[in-house]
Amino acid sequence: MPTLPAPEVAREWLATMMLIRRFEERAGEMYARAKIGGFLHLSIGEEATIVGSARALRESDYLISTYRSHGHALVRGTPPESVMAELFGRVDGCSHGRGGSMHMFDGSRRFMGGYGIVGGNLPIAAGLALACDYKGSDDLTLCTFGDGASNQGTFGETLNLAALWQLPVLFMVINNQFGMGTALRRHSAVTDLQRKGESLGVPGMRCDGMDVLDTHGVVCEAIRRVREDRRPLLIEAVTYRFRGHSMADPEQYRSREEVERWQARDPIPAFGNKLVAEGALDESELAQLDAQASARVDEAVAFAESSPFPKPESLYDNVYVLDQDVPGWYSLHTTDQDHIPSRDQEASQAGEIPRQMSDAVRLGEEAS
Amino acid sequence: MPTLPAPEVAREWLATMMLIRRFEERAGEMYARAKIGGFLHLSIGEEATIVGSARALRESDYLISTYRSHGHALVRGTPPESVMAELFGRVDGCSHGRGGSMHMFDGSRRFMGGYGIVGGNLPIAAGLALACDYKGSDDLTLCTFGDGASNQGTFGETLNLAALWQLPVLFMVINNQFGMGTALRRHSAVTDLQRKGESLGVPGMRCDGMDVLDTHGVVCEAIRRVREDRRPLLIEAVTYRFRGHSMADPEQYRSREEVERWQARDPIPAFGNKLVAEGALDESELAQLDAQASARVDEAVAFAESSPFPKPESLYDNVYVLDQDVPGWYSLHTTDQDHIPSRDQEASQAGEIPRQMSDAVRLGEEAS
Amino acid sequence: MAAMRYRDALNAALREELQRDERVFLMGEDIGVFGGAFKVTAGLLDEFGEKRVRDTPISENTIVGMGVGAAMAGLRPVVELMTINFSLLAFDQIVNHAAHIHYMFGGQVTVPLVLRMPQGAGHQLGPTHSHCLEAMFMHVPGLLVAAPGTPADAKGLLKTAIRDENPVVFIEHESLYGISGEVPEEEEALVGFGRARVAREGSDVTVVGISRMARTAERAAETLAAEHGVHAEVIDPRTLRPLDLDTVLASVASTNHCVIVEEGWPHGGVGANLAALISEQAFDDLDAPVQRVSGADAPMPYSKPLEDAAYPHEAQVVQAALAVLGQSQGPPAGPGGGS
Amino acid sequence: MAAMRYRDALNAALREELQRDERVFLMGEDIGVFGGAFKVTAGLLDEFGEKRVRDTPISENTIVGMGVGAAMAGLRPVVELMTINFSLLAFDQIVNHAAHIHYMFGGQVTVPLVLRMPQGAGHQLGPTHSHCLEAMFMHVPGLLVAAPGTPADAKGLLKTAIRDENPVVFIEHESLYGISGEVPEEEEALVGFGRARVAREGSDVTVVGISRMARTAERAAETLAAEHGVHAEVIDPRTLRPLDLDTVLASVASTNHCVIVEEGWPHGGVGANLAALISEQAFDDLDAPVQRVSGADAPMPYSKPLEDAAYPHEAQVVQAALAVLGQSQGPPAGPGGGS
Ligand SMILES: Cc1ncc(C[n+]2csc(CCOP(=O)(O)OP(=O)(O)O)c2C)c(N)n1
Ligand SMILES: Cc1ncc(C[n+]2csc(CCOP(=O)(O)OP(=O)(O)O)c2C)c(N)n1
Ligand SMILES: [Mg+2]
Ligand SMILES: [Mg+2]
Repeated sequence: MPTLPAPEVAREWLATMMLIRRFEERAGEMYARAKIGGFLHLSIGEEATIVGSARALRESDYLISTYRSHGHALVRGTPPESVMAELFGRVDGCSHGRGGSMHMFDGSRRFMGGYGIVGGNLPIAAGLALACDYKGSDDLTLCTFGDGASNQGTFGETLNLAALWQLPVLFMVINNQFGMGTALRRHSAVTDLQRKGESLGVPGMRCDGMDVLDTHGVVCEAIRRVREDRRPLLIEAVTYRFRGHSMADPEQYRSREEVERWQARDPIPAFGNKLVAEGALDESELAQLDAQASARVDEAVAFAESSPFPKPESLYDNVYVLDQDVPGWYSLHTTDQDHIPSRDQEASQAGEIPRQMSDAVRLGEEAS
Repeated sequence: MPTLPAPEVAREWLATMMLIRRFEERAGEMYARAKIGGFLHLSIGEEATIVGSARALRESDYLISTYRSHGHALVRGTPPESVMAELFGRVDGCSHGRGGSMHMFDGSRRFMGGYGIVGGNLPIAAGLALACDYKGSDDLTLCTFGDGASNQGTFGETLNLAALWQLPVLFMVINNQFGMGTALRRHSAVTDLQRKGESLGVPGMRCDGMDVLDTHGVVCEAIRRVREDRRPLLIEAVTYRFRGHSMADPEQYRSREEVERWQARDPIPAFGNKLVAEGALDESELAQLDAQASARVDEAVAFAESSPFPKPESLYDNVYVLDQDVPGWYSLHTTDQDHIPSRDQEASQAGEIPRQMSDAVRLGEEAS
Repeated sequence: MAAMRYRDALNAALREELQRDERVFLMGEDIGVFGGAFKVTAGLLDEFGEKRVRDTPISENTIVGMGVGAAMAGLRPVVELMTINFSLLAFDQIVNHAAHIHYMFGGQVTVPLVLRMPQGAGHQLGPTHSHCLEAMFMHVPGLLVAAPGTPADAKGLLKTAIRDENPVVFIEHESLYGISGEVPEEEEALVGFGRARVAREGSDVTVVGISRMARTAERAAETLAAEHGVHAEVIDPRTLRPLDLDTVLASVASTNHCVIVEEGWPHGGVGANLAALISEQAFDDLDAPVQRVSGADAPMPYSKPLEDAAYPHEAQVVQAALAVLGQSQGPPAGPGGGS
Repeated sequence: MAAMRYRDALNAALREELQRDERVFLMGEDIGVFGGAFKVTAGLLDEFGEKRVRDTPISENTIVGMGVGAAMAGLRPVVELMTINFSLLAFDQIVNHAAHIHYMFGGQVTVPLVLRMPQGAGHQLGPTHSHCLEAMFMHVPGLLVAAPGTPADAKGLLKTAIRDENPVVFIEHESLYGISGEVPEEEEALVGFGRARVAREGSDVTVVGISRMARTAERAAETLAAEHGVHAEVIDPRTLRPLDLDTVLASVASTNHCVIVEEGWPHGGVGANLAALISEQAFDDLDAPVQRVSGADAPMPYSKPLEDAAYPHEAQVVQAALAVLGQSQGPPAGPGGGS
């Protein structure tokens, strides 16, 4: 039974979990109001896995996650404004509106991104860890992914390589019981996921992903081992996603009772009540923290609303890092003569479109 | 200690190992004389893994292998003539000269092919096993691959799926100590390969791949279990490749002494001597069997030499199963107007080549 | 004929072929209990059971490879990749295996495998989830490639694909699933491969539209007729392999002008390929270069106005048609600009 | 200048960049102890040690992905895929990750990753081992694609690639490794991207050759001059992204005829893309349609006579040039037929 951290630390954990919860609830509402498009994968129910693990990191450690990663950006300190603006597709979004919900990023805080491809972040995590090692730092990388992702080829490949090269990476499988609508036992032959790396050379541990304290304790111990031994470990965090997989999910693959059983273990009230019980917080503070979280989310929404959409003419920005010295064209434009004002006057000539394609799309004439 | 099979069975095993050995030695010579092109991967030293395992199969079971599979064709009964003709790139080759050394095939004997892509055959093996199950037969699939292949994504993916769906497939990793020039401990974090499937839900066994008797015994037991329980198993066959990876390999990654140590355990004399010692065979029969193998290989070479090369105009045969009823073209021809005699007279016109490309390449005008 | 949504037409095709042929079965991520990410397989698990409708783990390369193996052993697997974006994980099994096995084994074995996958942008799914990859699949000999643009074609082509002996990459479009159209009711109303659909006749300009863009082209043709007196002939090739170039060439021979509309990337896209073929074959017929309208040569951005600017809309097609006819009227109206 | 083989020129480029920049390191299958399947990395492990020259397991998708991650963290990985054929296993990391990360994260991070891989037929390696896939890589925005045809370009472009901030797919050719050519001796003799090489000047016909086919085109040009009095201008684009179309267009403007030679598949190939661009841009300059000479639209067969018939040789290029000029002299001599 891990002991409680100092009250101000515990309070910060709770406040962050609340912020993530309120943020995502609001995001869900904004999605319903069509302020947010695309897919929206919420981590509601999984906040303890996020806060418990990320708070075991140093600032210089890397964190990398999946398409379900609003909370990962928030826990690393990315302002809610900037995460919400990303969901709204605005220029002030943390990926400048290019990535959306699935592709959050904040390199300045070493949150190395959310990734839309299941299993796609594992090799990248190993590459980050390799860089830590290569540079002679004692930083490490925490890589989270889902139970479903453990069936991807990259899982076996990356765990083997990380073990072989003794890379400082902590793999953390967020076992929320389902890959989309497919229950764990219907997608993975071995359901004791902490063991799934053993025959690949990566020992496992397990934590209660509904308990931020337990998660933090186990992750701390794992991180100590990874950092000192500079070898990978795999942690299974047992948790549950309270909401549908994404926003449109009739959830026919599970029963209401099952969801309620897990909701009874909601990590936020559980931790809040424990803090009250232990005298680290009183009831009124609890409500106050929650109100602060909601207020912060209000600000985030207001900010996102007021942030402008990216200009259409910025469409080609950052496709490439452009070298002013290169004469050939990088991109071929067929649909956007507007972005090439100098060519507008020729628009009435037959052959205009193809001509734009290579002619007009020189470096420096646009995009840069 | 498995007991010897009936003498005529033992003799057939020995004869087949000898045939494979002599066949491949000769193939090596033919390669040096440029009768054979491309890559040539020999299994010399690994014959016991081939014969010991394949002889545990029924005729209706599937066998699928890698680019190192001359022996797998031979053991299933594909005539040496037809394997050698494939190496020579002739029409009578078992893949009609299209596949070469890496892509042998004999569907009529349920040898479902050699595959040039490391790890590529594993999912296909699972698909074959699925078909066995689907059809309600009690056939199974034996899938061989190398130690290096166990690091491919398909390994983890396929083992999980096979375990989850309880597919009748026996995975057999031919641990010849190297993936190309990379020693086992330099490419796999777990070197006890029989264990490498455990955390994917596939239990393992090990056999001495230098001992045909042991290999056969272990594979028989595994096959019994796979067939009855209809669940996958993984066997590690510990063996050694006496020759270079392919034909051009300076073998700087291992010492002469290491090779000699393993050669001292050469599975063919080892088994031959055992048969003599046990009185199942006498010395002269040993020499006779070997002479028969060589004679058979002579015939194979003579046959291959006399078999014609495929005609250039057959280049497009079997790209598609053509449907006479389809008016659009399947293939675009840019380099072979010879194949379209009716167009020759137009060859002097500018625009001829592109015109051929779609015009002339109708179904039925060629290819079929 | 009955009005049917594209999604339901596909569902009907699957159901009918499952009923018709015991060897047909479906595999894919969340196609069973979940009913399919886009509900194309809804109801089929209940009707046909777990043997015929199989939920898989998330293992794209292996799912496709299992389909290859099962097809080689005489079954007729229909594998769903949840979206085309994930097919990139399965390229080895698709190209090195599915496409090549029949050839490399000298014709001894066939791979009658159908790989269904939806593509396309328009739902703000961002860079990793909005690809149109038909050009990559079309490039590979050994594969057939279908890209139905209507419910009738969705049904008719899918049934043909399932019965074909070759591996077929069957490209659906996420934005078409909800659209309705007339679908023949007879079970055997197949749509053959290699026959283009002339969606609309016209004599002024030939507009070729691929996948969803056939529809965009049709709408543009209406506007061209109504507002500009321009009569566009709209052609949907329906399959990119085999390709019915003759229908396109015949049209160009009479219109002398051609616009190709695709949603994918332009550099080495389907449009470039068709433009090359048309320029080669109809060199003397063309009064102006073939015009291409394509998706932007960029990853697909999430933000709505950017996404809108990154794939073609009617306005760009109208503009392109007018431009190729020398009737262009200045910069177009569409968001993110012109043709 | 010094005579150097293509393989050695690449080796020199790697050595120099490893020396110059601590952040540069190499990863790949058998590049260290084994010295590289094609010996391009020979000697580098001994010189730079295991930190800088890393043998990997056979895990293509993950090796590339680790390169992506390491590049994001500020290193400059040069990943070797043993051959281009195996890149099909890594398409997800190449397309969905390497190519898109800079864009999808709004430009906050770069992926200065080089993916080296040799392609090509000619060694009887059969269907799974003979691909030319430049068309697929060229199609993907976010990637740069280089395909050097000479030792000097091999060295100069590889050095540029390693210093570039973008992910570069660097396509070598198995049949070029052994050829020699003059290579500048100065370390800083880089070859910039987006500048075509005019391999030979001429006024009658423009012949564009890609990768190894630049050499084939050069040889054909010699024959055309010597035997037919035809002066071909031979252009090697060197990089397919960025693409120096101007040099090609300028040439076509003076020759009015164009042949494109590529080894890859034709349907949606590099040739189709260039033919489309040229037909669009130089519509009025062309006296005849652009001629394409390409690899056969088939998997690559193993048998020598079939393989020979399946990719272009000088004879076909000569024939194509004569055909486009209206001087064709009946069926060509080359094995497997025509121009
Ligand atoms: C390669 C790939 N295949 C399929 C998908 C579609 N998809 C998105 S999330 C998901 C389920 C993943 O489950 P899990 O790894 O357990 O993570 P969770 O969603 O539960 O957090 C699937 C199949 C995808 N994004 N990428
Ligand atoms: C996907 C892929 N990557 C790399 C190669 C090149 N290659 C051919 S064989 C081989 C080594 C394979 O080792 P192993 O699996 O142990 O089999 P062995 O050759 O020892 O029989 C490699 C790297 C390949 N053919 N396919
Ligand atoms: Mg999950
Ligand atoms: Mg091996």
